[in-house]
Amino acid sequence: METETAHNHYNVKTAAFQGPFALLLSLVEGRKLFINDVSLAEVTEDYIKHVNALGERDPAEVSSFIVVAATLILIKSKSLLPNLDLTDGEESDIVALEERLRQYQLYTRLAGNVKALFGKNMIFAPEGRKNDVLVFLPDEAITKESMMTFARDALGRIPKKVFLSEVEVKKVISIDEMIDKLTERITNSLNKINFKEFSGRAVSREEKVVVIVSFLAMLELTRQGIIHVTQENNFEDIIMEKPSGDESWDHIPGL
Amino acid sequence: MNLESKIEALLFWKGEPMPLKKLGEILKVSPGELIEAIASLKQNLAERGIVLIEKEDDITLGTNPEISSMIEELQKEELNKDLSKASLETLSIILYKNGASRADIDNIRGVNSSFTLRALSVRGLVERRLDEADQRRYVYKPSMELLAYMGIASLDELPEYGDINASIEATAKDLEEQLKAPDGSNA
Amino acid sequence: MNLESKIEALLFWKGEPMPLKKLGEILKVSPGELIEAIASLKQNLAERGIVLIEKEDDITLGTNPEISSMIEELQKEELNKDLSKASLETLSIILYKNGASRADIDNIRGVNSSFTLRALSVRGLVERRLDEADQRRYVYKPSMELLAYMGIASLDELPEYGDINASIEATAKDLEEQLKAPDGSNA
Repeated sequence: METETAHNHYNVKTAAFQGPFALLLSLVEGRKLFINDVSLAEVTEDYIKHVNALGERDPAEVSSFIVVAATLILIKSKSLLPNLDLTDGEESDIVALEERLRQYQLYTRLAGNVKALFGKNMIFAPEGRKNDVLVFLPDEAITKESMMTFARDALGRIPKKVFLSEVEVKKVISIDEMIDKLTERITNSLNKINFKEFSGRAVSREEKVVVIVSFLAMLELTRQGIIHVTQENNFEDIIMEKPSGDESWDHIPGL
Repeated sequence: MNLESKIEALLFWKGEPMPLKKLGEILKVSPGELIEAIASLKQNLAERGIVLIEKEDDITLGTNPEISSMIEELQKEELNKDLSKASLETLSIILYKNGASRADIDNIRGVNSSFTLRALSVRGLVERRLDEADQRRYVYKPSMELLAYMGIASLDELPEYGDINASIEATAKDLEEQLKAPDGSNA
Repeated sequence: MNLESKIEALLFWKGEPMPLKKLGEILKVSPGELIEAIASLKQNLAERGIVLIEKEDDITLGTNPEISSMIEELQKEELNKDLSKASLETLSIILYKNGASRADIDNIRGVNSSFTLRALSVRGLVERRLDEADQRRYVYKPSMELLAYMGIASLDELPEYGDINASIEATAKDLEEQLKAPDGSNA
């Protein structure tokens, strides 16, 4: 069961987003937040749900969303687990994501200026003049053979699928790969928590995404004191308890 | 914007003589107001590079006669220049497509062809006409003189005409559809 | 006839953008003299029906944007005023940065922009040129047509252009350093 808010966010049409920044920015701005680690942590779950909903789109396209998702999960994990030590590389990934998102936000705002002016009060060049044609002036380069060659060359230069949507990626990674890596990364740093039960059950990509999202949600709820997490010994299962008389257990997304 | 400037803008845009009556209708002013504004425009343009030329009931803008020899020289130079590769390519598409709209040509070439088409028109190699199928756009056709110069009576005498024509038609259609497709909302 | 009027006449005759270099050669004047005369021409045209559009190396004449709607009604050819979100983003980057490589644009938008760029080139809104700083790559520049569509006579008439340009330079530098940092590759 999902909360009402989460449900609404989930319904944002992911297909409408051309790239990861457009999606992420809409989530941040949708909550009227500024771009910083706090707001990014807040929208991480929604972002991941959207990425998961991308499903069977072009792998290269999905991959660029995943690269951003990986950084978001680090931000989220850090916000929930202040003791989590990030490497220099991870820190700079986070800073770079914030800055690139701010830059993207700037240009989408400026795009509003372009939209406001474009086609409104235009400047016109002189219309073609009819009396321009004075004489017939051919050129020796115009022959039957040269015309054939030029036409063939022009056709040969056209890309096969000109407007096929494609997303820039530096390296293609799959969502499974990302989730496996992150699960390992986060659980390793939390040697107090065993995550076996969660990750062991997950087989398909969808299930693994659910695991990550649920895990993050669990940590969030822990921080908010809504549930109580205990663990008897290292490598044993995490025991999640709900405070008596409270139904919040039912509200953990994905469980 | 005052009436005088509006007249100047319209004449500049039109680039050829306009009847006073027509100007009065477009600008919704009386003949008296129009004549007064034209007189003032003429005076203001007197010492400039662009001058107002009146001929019976028509007016137009032109270049100051003092510079006409320089412009004639440039015109000659421009017309005697070899055609650019862009012009030859554009011409080949117009020939093998048996007339093409600017949008078709632009789509196939991947760049805007308006200046190239103008250069071809000026030299009498192609003719611009309103598209009979769609009056809001122009089609460019090879001129009769061009066919005669190339020594062909009709386009199908061009080498491999059938093959290349079919391929251009298919490509033009394909490109147009891709532009319309949801993912091609890139435009 | 003074230099300013000669420039005006040449631009009127040409009817399309002219490179400053070409103008300097035709008129046999130094770049300094040319630029001074252009500035004076621009000033004298300020309240008139014709405006001077400047863009780096090219200048051209066009109608005053205040009369836009009247001319649009008279024009037969249909104008395409639609721009997708992708196109608007791409144009805003190219305009406010006064030219950008495809890599710059892809990096800012986080998606591949090659199809959007082709569509914009086809419409004549951007121009692809070899980068003067690095001859191995292309930069996409705003075209005269783009300025004309937006009704601005030069880039600095863009809203917020001055402020943005200064801050963009600074941010771009920061970001470049961030991206260069070890392991800071993806984000």
